[in-house]
Formats: sequence, structure tokens, C-alpha cells
Amino acid sequence: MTPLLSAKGLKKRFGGNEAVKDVTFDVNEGECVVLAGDNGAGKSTVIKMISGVYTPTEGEVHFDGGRLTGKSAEAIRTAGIETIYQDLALADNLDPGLNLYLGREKTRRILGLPFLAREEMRRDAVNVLQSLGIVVPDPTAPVREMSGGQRQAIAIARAIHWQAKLVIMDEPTAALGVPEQREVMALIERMKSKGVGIILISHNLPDIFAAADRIIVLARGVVAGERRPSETNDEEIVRMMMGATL
Amino acid sequence: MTPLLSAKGLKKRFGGNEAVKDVTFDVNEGECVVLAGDNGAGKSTVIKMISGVYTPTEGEVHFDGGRLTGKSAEAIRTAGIETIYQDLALADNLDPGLNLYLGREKTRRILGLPFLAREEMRRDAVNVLQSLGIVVPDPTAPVREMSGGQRQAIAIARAIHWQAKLVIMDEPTAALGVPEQREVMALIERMKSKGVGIILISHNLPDIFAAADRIIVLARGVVAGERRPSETNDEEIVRMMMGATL
Amino acid sequence: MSENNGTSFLKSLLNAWSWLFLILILGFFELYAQMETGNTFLFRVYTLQSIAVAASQILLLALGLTLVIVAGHIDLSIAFTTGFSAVVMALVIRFFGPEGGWLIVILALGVGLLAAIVVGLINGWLVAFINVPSFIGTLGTYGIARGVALIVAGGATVSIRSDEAREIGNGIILGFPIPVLIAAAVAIVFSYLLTHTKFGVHTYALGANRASVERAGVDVKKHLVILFVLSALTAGIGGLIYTGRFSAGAANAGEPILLYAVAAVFIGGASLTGGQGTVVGTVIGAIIIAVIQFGLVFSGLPPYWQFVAVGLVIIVAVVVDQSRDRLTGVSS
Amino acid sequence: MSENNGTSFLKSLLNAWSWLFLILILGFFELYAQMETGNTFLFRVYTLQSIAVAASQILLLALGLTLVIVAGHIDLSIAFTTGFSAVVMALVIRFFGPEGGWLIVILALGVGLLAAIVVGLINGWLVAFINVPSFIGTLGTYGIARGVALIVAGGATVSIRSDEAREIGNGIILGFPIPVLIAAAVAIVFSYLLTHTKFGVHTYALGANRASVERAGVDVKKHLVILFVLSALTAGIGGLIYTGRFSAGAANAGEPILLYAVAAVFIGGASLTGGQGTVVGTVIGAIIIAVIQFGLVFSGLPPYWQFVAVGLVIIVAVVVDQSRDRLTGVSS
Amino acid sequence: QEDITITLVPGLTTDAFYITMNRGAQAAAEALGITVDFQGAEEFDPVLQTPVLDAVIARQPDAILIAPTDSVQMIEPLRRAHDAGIPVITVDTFIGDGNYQDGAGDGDFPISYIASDNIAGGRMAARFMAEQIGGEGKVYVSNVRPGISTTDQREEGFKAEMAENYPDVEVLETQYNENDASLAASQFQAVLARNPDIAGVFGANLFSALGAGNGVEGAQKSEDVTVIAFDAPKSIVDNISSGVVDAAIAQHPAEIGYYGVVTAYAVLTGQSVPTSIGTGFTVIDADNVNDEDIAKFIYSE
Ligand SMILES: Nc1ncnc2c1ncn2[C@@H]1O[C@H](COP(=O)(O)OP(=O)(O)OP(=O)(O)O)[C@@H](O)[C@H]1O
Ligand SMILES: Nc1ncnc2c1ncn2[C@@H]1O[C@H](COP(=O)(O)OP(=O)(O)OP(=O)(O)O)[C@@H](O)[C@H]1O
Ligand SMILES: O[C@@H]1[C@@H](O)[C@H](O)OC[C@H]1O
Ligand SMILES: [Mg+2]
Ligand SMILES: [Mg+2]
Repeated sequence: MTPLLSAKGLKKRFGGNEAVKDVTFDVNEGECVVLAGDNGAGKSTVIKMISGVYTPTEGEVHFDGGRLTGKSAEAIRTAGIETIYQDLALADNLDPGLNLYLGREKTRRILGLPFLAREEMRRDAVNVLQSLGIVVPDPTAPVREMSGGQRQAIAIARAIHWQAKLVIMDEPTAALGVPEQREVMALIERMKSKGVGIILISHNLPDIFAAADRIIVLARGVVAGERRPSETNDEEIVRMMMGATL
Repeated sequence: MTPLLSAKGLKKRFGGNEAVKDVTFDVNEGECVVLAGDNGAGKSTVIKMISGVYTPTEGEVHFDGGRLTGKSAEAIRTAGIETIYQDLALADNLDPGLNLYLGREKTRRILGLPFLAREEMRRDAVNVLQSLGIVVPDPTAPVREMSGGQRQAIAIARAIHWQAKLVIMDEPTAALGVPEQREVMALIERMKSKGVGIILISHNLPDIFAAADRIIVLARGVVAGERRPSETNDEEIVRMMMGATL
Repeated sequence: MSENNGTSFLKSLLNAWSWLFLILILGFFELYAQMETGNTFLFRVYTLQSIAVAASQILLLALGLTLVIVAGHIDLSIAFTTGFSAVVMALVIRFFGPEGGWLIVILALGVGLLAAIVVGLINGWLVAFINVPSFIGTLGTYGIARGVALIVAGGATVSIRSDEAREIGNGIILGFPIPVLIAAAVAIVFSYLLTHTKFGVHTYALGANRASVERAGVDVKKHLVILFVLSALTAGIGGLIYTGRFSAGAANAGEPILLYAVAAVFIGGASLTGGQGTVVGTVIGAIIIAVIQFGLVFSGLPPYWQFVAVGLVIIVAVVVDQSRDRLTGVSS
Repeated sequence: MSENNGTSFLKSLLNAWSWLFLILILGFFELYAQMETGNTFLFRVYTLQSIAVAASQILLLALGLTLVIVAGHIDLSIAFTTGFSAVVMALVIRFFGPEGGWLIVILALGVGLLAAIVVGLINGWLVAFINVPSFIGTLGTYGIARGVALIVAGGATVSIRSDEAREIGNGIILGFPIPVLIAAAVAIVFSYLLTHTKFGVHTYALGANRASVERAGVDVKKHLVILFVLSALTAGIGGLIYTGRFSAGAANAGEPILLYAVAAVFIGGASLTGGQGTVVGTVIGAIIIAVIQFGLVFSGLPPYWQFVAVGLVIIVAVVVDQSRDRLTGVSS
Repeated sequence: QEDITITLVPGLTTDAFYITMNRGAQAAAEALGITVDFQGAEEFDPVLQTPVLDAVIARQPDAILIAPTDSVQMIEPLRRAHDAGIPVITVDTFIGDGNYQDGAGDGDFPISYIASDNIAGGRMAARFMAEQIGGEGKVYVSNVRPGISTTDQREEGFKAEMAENYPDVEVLETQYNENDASLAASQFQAVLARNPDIAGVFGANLFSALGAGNGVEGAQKSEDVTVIAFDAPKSIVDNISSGVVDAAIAQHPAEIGYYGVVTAYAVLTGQSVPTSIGTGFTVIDADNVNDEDIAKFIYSE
């Protein structure tokens, strides 16, 4: 079986600083790969090279039989990769419905002209958020006025609402309440069972062990090792994270 | 003993929406009070009314013998309250040193004129961050270029670097790696033992139980209850969080 | 219905404040006129037509600019895109002589618009592909369009004799001057674009957070190019109307109204940092400016005092707008 | 030393690019001059003085503006703050007659600056306390300052006869024209302010994220008022120099320079959204503009082509600046 | 008739020339016991003048005196005044061909044109310049910006006179200064750097002349370079006294304003008036600048 996604020898240099190098890994269909690592290890940088935000300094990414590297963020999203970014990347002046559909807005024709279906998108947003356990008091308000967790839920909703083949999640539960965190973990299970590949970044060890099929540990920009959860334990993972630092 | 801080009947209305009401609680010296609650419960809104970002619609806050309500953020900070905001509130175009000292910059006189002591502030920042377990590759770079956890650590450093009487922390470990989270928990203990009062907001139940002297649960903008950790357990707290929603 | 509760209903109600302000100043001038001269100010077709034509000339620069400013950019070059397209149109008409008829005038309009589009494409290319900040890029094309307009015109103005062109600039249909109808049509199209299409949503998102649209898979470069072309296009239409109104294409046609156009956009609620502003707001802004200019002359205030009064009214227009936020407690 | 490694050293080296561009165009004109006329362009005291004086007139509007733009705002009123303070100075001198001597001239300078400060205070108050967006607020005071200047002048210009005032505008000390010395002094003070003081750090932080400074306990309202006063103050100094140079205070003294001043700030690396820009950059920007204005006339390019050339050079100046980022891979 | 109201619309309101014209108009108004309003735009530009004119028409004055900002472009806007039954008299500038009431051309409807001819003024400047520089050498025109009809005509007259009568005078490219005296000064110095033998500058309006004069002074060339100014506000006259400017071509704006109002009054009271009245020029230079009878030609500012 060819992997759904394979990253080969990824390197990213910012000015004089090599943030990431020699990162190679695969993700299969229905598999959840966790990228673990200490702060500044390079996790977000790696996933941005996959989703098309950064062009790798070296290395390349293949997905679903095609080459991704060099393609635009647009093309990569169309190819079937959705991403939840650590900084959420929301349009703060728009409501949750428009944020959910950003780039793929629903329209309705009136006299042959397309009009945005704002209410419909808003309703969908309310529903998707509800399924994550989140209620927003005023769904017509811009997301600027939402709480930290509400904002994160909107970013999650945006990624899971589409039939993606691979979903990348950069610390998706960091701002979520306890029940919402559980919802997201359950969601990951459901997506896996539908054959969706997942790359999850998390600092929460219980979550990592619960969700991961494989754990790839980054330390100071390089892969420090790869483990299956059944083969390892908290302590070893933490030691690997620190590994290169010592 | 009079409490270090006491909030009485706080209410905040945004447009037509009452985000928070009737919130009353005290914090004593050397005590850590945890504000727990689901997403959107109103936790961040409460602490912003204390730190002076919002003016309460109703209610008032007293601190260390004086009235805080109506004072500027500047005056409240000078009175001895430091805050780590959920959105970090960093100046993205400045380096970690200047962010650490923002509003209280160190200067050095040359020919009688004050000059910013950039290097010194930078060195201090590197040291404080190191004590939190964080290394930034280039301390002269603006914080815009830092990872999520590095940024959060800078916000934490800023609050703990000053001799505050009360430190407010809104989800301070959300983006931190495992060892860094442990550092922050240890730090809270150290501050408590020095008599510093702490208001901690967190969604992490183990952390809440480890740090709290008292847990105040908010649900849908009102206080759903107050417990000492020894009197309660995870489940009850989660039930209280959901309480008002059911 | 569901979205018309709570804040949103309140909001739409409050957005009426700029209308209210406009009505207020109209009322003021009417009262003044009645008391001072015994004549009506407002209820004369002539006055309404004059104000509307002046507003529409400002508006044609301001409409495209609104989109650009909502997206967080600026377009200074419209000051001379207007003149460039006015001159080009006049040259085509002059080339074919006064007997050309409608066919030639339509050709001239087309060529004039093409000239404007070229400027827009250059702006878009500079900003989107070369990453030149829009302020500087469009200041550059401001100079270029100015120079080229003067060069092709062989001087400052190209006068023409064409009844058809004159009709476009001065004709009246059912009481509505043609320039006003054209500006209204463009305003409706742009209002539709900005509030009801994907393109509009992306424009707002672009102004708030470029990364949000980029990562959502929108082709931001293409979007920017279209924005600057639209801006050049409306400025170009302004130039064509100018040539029709004054029977001459003037290279300087747009320059003196640039500042008014920018002011209309900002009075209409836009902000330097982008992400805010509406076409309706800009329309009200342009009308407010045209009304006070007309009203102050009409009221006989000495010219230098008019500068002071215009300044005050502009500030008050926005203060009124601000106080609505304060009244409803939106700010902290 | 520690901060001079890695990026930072590279950065300071690269910031030399705008210098390089300046040197490039100077070199170009020199080469051209040698080939075309056999004369030197650059190595004449007289040329250098002339370019420096022109640059300093632009600079005095641009320096205060730099601070305002770094903080994420804009100040359009300087266009007429300059004229207002020029007129007020001339009126004071005229009032005391040509025999007033230095004492009166110094008094006139003081009163002229006071006039400017009043405009700055109003701007600051509007933006900081009334929350009027700076674009609109200062557009309002633009009109007010203009009207008031014309009213107090009782016309467009107030001519004076004062050898002392003329000395300030035209005197030369050790080869340096006094206006250049004054502009240089202001530039040094502002550069110190922006790079070495708390005030400067807060200005940058304000441009990036107002909440960051507010929550850090900085009195943002006071800070904004100071910024607008500084901006008015430098524009006012520009007006005083103008009155000295031309023996006449003109209400319009600053208006034609506004656009060049804004351009200098942006060529110097500032951005519409704030948080960026330096005094050194603005100085280079102003010199670049003065050099091309001088150089193009010198080169004998026909006037309309000069408009085109100025536009091109402005764009190229920034493209060169952009390509340095691309070369070092700072952007994605 | 006590209640006659006439509106004077200048090319722009912030210019000494028009301010002086208004002074003359007010003097006539006082003498005749009528009212003259002064209303205009901030720049010499048809787009700005048109809305002002529209509002003036709405006030229905008994007559309009106007300095149209473009001979072609202001025809349509002025036709609206004519159609509203308001007599139009143009001052300083004209519309169409400037020959009114002869049944020819588009802009034939104004009653009268009262002005000093700007083209003739330009020619006069050229003659004076040529005399000063001895009939040969390089000169150029320092001008505001292309598109202002009055200043464009002065340049046109200047160049035509030189071409026709002074073949040894070389007129270099015109330099446009945007009404910025500082830029005009630096432009002179650039022209000088290229042409060390430059002999004269014609400043087509106040700021062009002030700037050129300052540039000459800065280069310490006051002895060698002749500066001629068009218009004579006090600042220019002061510069003549101090030797920075050699001569000024003074129009007689107060006369224009005065005759304009008188002509309008005549029309309104049923008298016949000439379709054109020419007012003269006075050359002010160091020789006559202190004369008593020159003082009245100095513009108010
Ligand atoms: N745009 C950028 N420019 C310069 N350096 C950058 C940039 N983005 C990231 N870096 C640096 O690269 C390194 C890796 O950053 P990255 O964001 O990938 O870390 P991370 O593993 O996601 O950490 P965290 O867990 O804190 O989110 C960090 O040291 C960071 O400072
Ligand atoms: N500026 C604002 N304008 C309008 N509504 C707001 C604003 N800030 C917060 N709210 C609303 O008030 C409620 C409480 O928000 P708050 O940020 O206090 O929640 P929180 O308890 O901190 O949640 P989280 O755990 O997600 O951070 C939310 O429903 C939010 O949408
Ligand atoms: O100074 C000029 C004035 O004399 C003329 O008549 O109109 C245009 C002005 O610039
Ligand atoms: Mg990260
Ligand atoms: Mg919160």
C-alpha cells in the first residue's frame, strides 16, 4: 500500500536559522500520526511546508499519487488536505458562518445572479459548532468578539466540515474546555474509521497516546525517533523530546 | 484578614449580550484561585474587568485596600497586578527583551541622556525564558517569528518578572510543551509561598487540582459554585461547568 | 429572520446614523435658505441635480477605491487614471472628427476604459506579484499616468466637439442626469459585489488577515489584480463622464477630487488598516461632501470660512458616528 | 556584541540597500553629466547645497509624520500646519516692523510654533480622546488650519522684510545652509527618540498592536497626543524656514509638499498598517526625492517625461528594497 | 436699485491676483450701492469651479462675474447660468474664442470680457527679458503645472514673442513646480548646473517667481541672471527692491474687478456695454518700484 502522504527530507531555513531539517515520514489512510516535540522543535514549520504556507528549502511532499511541493495553498486544499493552524487564521471581521466557508462560500441564485447564502452558512456553522459542544451567543457577530475556545472551535469546524483525505491539526484542543476536548478526540476516531489520514500536533500526553497510531518526535528541528504508542510510554517520549537538547 | 483582592457583583454586557453577571469572589495572599468553566463561560471577561481592560457594567473590584474599578490599566499594573492574557498581547514587531520590559524599559544614561539598554533587556529575557525551559534561536528577532510556545513563554515571563502582589494567568500553559508546563506549575507554587496571590484560568483538570486552593466554577456567565480541591473531584467540577447549560 | 435579532438588528438600525447626519445637514441648509432668502434649498430639481452630479464625479473615484481600501490597500493612481482615460477618449473622438456619431463615441469609451485597465493591471501586478506596498506602487503609477496622459494629449487638454459625448455628460433622463445614473449603476454593482459575492467576502477577509484568505485557498494575487483593475475602471468611467461633461479630456481631470474621494470612503466608515467600509457608506460620504460644498457656497459663507466649515463638518460627521458606538457600549 | 550576530548583523548590512539605491542614482546622474555636458553633477558645493535644502523642506514635514505613521496613524493636517505657522510668524514680524531685530524674529518663531502646537493638540485630542480615525480627524484640521491661516493672513501670503528672518532661511554656516542644519538637528533628535527611548519603543508597539502597549500600562492617549504635537511641531518648523527663505509666509506653503513627504516616509520603509519605518529611512527617502527632482531637470528630460520618470524611480526604489528580502529568503 | 447682487467667481480664492480683483469689485459695489459676493474654489480647476458655480446659480444673483478656469470646459457649466437668465461676464479669462455676442462659436453668450490679455502679458515679459539680457542667451519658464489656462497663456505669449523677434534667445524646457516655491528654487539650480550660462527665468506666477528668485540668490547669480515675475503681490515687489527679482509684469486686477462690476451694473440697468474691455499692464522694476503712482498696482495679499 502506498502511503497517503509522504514527506521526504524536508528542510526549512529562516534567514540564518535552520528551523527544520531532514524530516521524513509517511501517513497512511485512516492513520493518525502525532508530531510531538518541545516548543520550537519545528512542528508547525513542518506542517506549513505540507499545507503550502511555506515552500521547503529542501525536500518534497507527495500526496495521493501527486507531488505537492511547489503547489499553491489553494491547490493543496483542493487536493484534499485541510489544516487547523496553531494561530487559527480566522478572518476576525467575519461571522462564524463565513469563516467556516471561507474560500468555498455557499451561494444561491436570485434572478440568475449568485448571492451569498449567509443565513444558511451561519446555520451550518451553529450546527457544526454544536456538534463540538460549543454555543456562540450571537452567530451574527464577527469572530473577533468570540472567546478563545469559541474561536478555536470555529477553526476546527472549518477543517472537518469538508470531505478531506488528510486533516492536519496543530494543537487543536489547546484552548478548548474539557467536554470539547473529548469531542475532538472522539471526532478524530470517527475520521480515522472513515479512512481519513490525520496529522496531530499536541503537547498533551494522554491525548497523544489515545489518538496516535504512530508518534514522531521532533527535537530541535530533526526527527528524534518514531514509536508506536504500545511500544513506549510518557517518560520515553518526553526524554526523546529533550534528547537533542541535552 | 482582609482579602488581597475582592470582586463584587461584576457584570459585563456586550451590546445585547450579558457575558458575565453577579460574579463575586476573593483572593487572599499566597492563595491560588482557579477560575474554571466551559468555553465562553466568561472567565477571560472577568479577569479583564479586574486588570482594567474592560470597565464593568456593574460591580466593583477592591485590591490591597483600594478601589480598582475605574482606574486605568496603567494604574492597576502599578498597584501590583500582572496579567497573562489569553491572546498574549505581545508587540509582534519587537524582540523578546523589549516585550518583557514593555512599559518598564531599562535605560542607561550616556552623556546624561537615557538610552534603551536593549542588550541588557535581551539578556534578561533569555534568562527568564531559560528558567521556563525555553530557548529562542535568535533573541534579536521580533516575536512574530517565534513558535506558539515561545510566544506564550514570553507573555508568562513578562508577568512573573515583576514583583507583583497578584498574578492573573489566563490559560498560561495552553501552548507549552510538557516540561515547560511543569515549570509553570512549579513557578505557581513558588509564587504562592512568597505570598503572591494568583488567579489561574485553566481547562486542564490535573493542573487545576494541583494548583488550586479554591476552585470557582463559572457557567454561562454566573458563578455555578465554589469548591476546595480536597472537597471535590473531576467529575463534579465538570458537572458544575455544564450545570447551567443543562 | 434569525439573523435579524440582537446585535444585528440594532446594527442595521444604527448604520442609519450617517443617513441621519446627512438629513441633518440638509435640514440645516433648508432652514437657513428659508429664513435667509425665503427660497427653498432642497426642493428644487436644479439643486438636487447639481449636488447629485458633483457627488457622482467624486463617487466614481471613490467606489473602486472603497474595495481597495477594504482590502487594506490604497490606490493613489486613480487621480490620473481618470485624466488618462479622459484624454484617450477625447483623442479617439478627435481623430475621427465631429461627424463620428455614436459608433465612434462608443469606440472612444471602450478605448478610454482600456487605457484605465492598463493602469489597473500595472498596479495589481506591482502590488500582488512584486510585493510593492500599494501606497508607493500607486504613487509611482500616479506619476506615470500623469506623464503619459500629458504626452499623448500633447498638452493638458484635448477639446472635442461631439454632441453624443456631450449628451453622455450632460443629458438628463426622466429628471436624472446621465452621470448620476451611471454612478448609481456602478454603485449598485459594487454594493452587490462587496456584500453578496464571494469576491466581497474575500475582500473583507483580506483586509482583516491576509493569511486567513490565503490559507483558505483563495488566489490572493489574482484577487488583488482584480481589485486594482476595478478601481482603475471606475476612475476611468469618471474620466469618460468628465470628457462628456466638459467637451474636453483633461489630464488633470481626477487630481483635484482625489482627496475628496478618499475622504468619502473614510467618512463612509472605512479604516486605514482595512477590513471595514461599505459601498453605501461611501455613497453617503460622497453625498455629504457634495452637499456641504454646495450648501456652504449657497449660504454665502466667505470662502476661507468655508474651508474651516468643511473641516468641522467632516470631523463632526465622524464624531457622530463614534458616539453611536459609545451610546450602545460597543467599546470597552 | 552578542546582538550583532546572525540575522541582526545581516539586517543592518541589508538596511544599507536604500543607501545603495541612492548612491546608484547619484552615480547615474554623475555619469550622465560627465558624458553629456563634461561637467560634474555631484562634486559641486552648490549642487549639494541645493539638493540638501530641497530635501530638508520635504524632511521637516516627513519627520514628524514618520512617528505618526510608525504608530499606525496618519497626519494630513501638516499640509496646512506648515502654512499656518509660516503665516503667523510673518504676521508677528510684520506687526513689529522691519526694525525688530533678532528679538522679534525669535518671538515670531515662538509664536509660529505655538500656532502649530495648537493644531497638533487638536489632532491628538480628536484621535486619542474622541476616537476619530486619524485620517478623517486630520483631514478636518487640514481644512481648519487652511481656513484659519488664510483668514489671519487676510489673503494668501504675508510678505515681510527682515534680514534676520532671511538669514534663517538662506544663511550658510561652514558650507551648510541653515535649513539643512535645522532639519538635520530635528532628524537626529527624532532618530534618538524613535530608536533609543521608551517613547520610541511604545510608538513601534502601538503600530503593531495597540492592546500590547495599553495592557503594559502605557498611557496611550497621552502618547498619541504627543505624537501629533511632534508632527505639527516639525511641520511648523518647516513653515518658519519657508517664511525665512522666501521672505513671505504663505498659507499654501506646505500643501504641495505633503505628497512628497508621505512618499519619503514610505520609501523609507514605513507601511500603511504601522509598526514599521525609521527616521534614517525617511531621510534617505527625502534625499532620493530631492535628487531625482534635481537630477531630472539637470538631465534635460522634457517636463512631461519627468513625471513618468519620477513615478518609475519611486517604484524601482521600493522594488530594489523588496528584492533584498527575496534574496535573503525572509519571505516564504 | 438698491438690492442688486452680483457674484464674483474667481479662478481660485487663495491667489493675490483675485483677492485684488475682489478689492476693486468691492470698491465699485460701494460706489454703486450694490452687493458683490465672492465665491470660488481652492484651486484653478474646472471640476472644482463647476460645483461652486452651480451653487452660485442656485442663489440666483442678478449677474455673475467669473474667471472661467478653462475656455472649453466651462462653456457647459456657464450655459446653465445663461439658461437661468443670469447675465454672465467673464473677467481675466474667457470661454470659447473670447469674442462674445458675434453669433459665432459655442461660448458666445457672455455679455463682455474684461481682462488684461495673458498672452500679451507673456509677450511683454519676453520683451523686457530680451532687453535685460542683451537679446541673446538661454532662458526658461518656471510654471505651475500644465493645464492652468492663464499661466499656460503667459508661457505661450513669452515663447511666441521670443521666437518671432529674438532669434538669439534660446528658450529651454519649461519646468513645472506644482506651486511649490521650494521646488522652483531647486529646479532653477538644476537648470543652472546644466547650463552655467543661463541668462534669465520667467516666473509665470507668484510662487514660480519667488522660488526662481530664491534659487538665483542661493547660487549667488543675482548679477548674471534676470528674473521676471508675472503678477505683483507685495512679496514680489519686496524682492524687486532687494534685487532678487528684476521686474514684475503687473496686471491691473483691481481695475478688472472695478470695470467688471460697473459693466454688470450697466447691463442690469439697461445700458449697452462693449463686448470686450482691455485693461493694461505695468512693468515694475528697480527704477520705478519706489514711485508713488506705482504703489496702486501692487496687489493686496
Ligand atoms: N517565520 C519565521 N521566521 C523565523 N523563524 C521562525 C519562523 N517561524 C518559526 N521560526 C522558528 O523556527 C523554530 C520552529 O518553530 P515552530 O513554530 O515550527 O515550532 P513548534 O514546534 O511548532 O513549537 P510550538 O510547540 O511552540 O508551537 C522556532 O525556533 C521559531 O522561532
Ligand atoms: N468583545 C466582545 N464583544 C462581544 N462579545 C464578547 C466579547 N468578548 C467576549 N464576548 C462573549 O462573551 C462570552 C464570554 O467570553 P470569554 O472570553 O470571557 O469566555 P471564556 O470563559 O474566557 O472562554 P474560553 O475558555 O473559550 O477562553 C462569550 O460568549 C463571548 O462570545
Ligand atoms: O497666479 C495666477 C493668477 O495670476 C492667474 O490669473 O490665475 C492662476 C494663478 O495661478
Ligand atoms: Mg507550533
Ligand atoms: Mg478565555
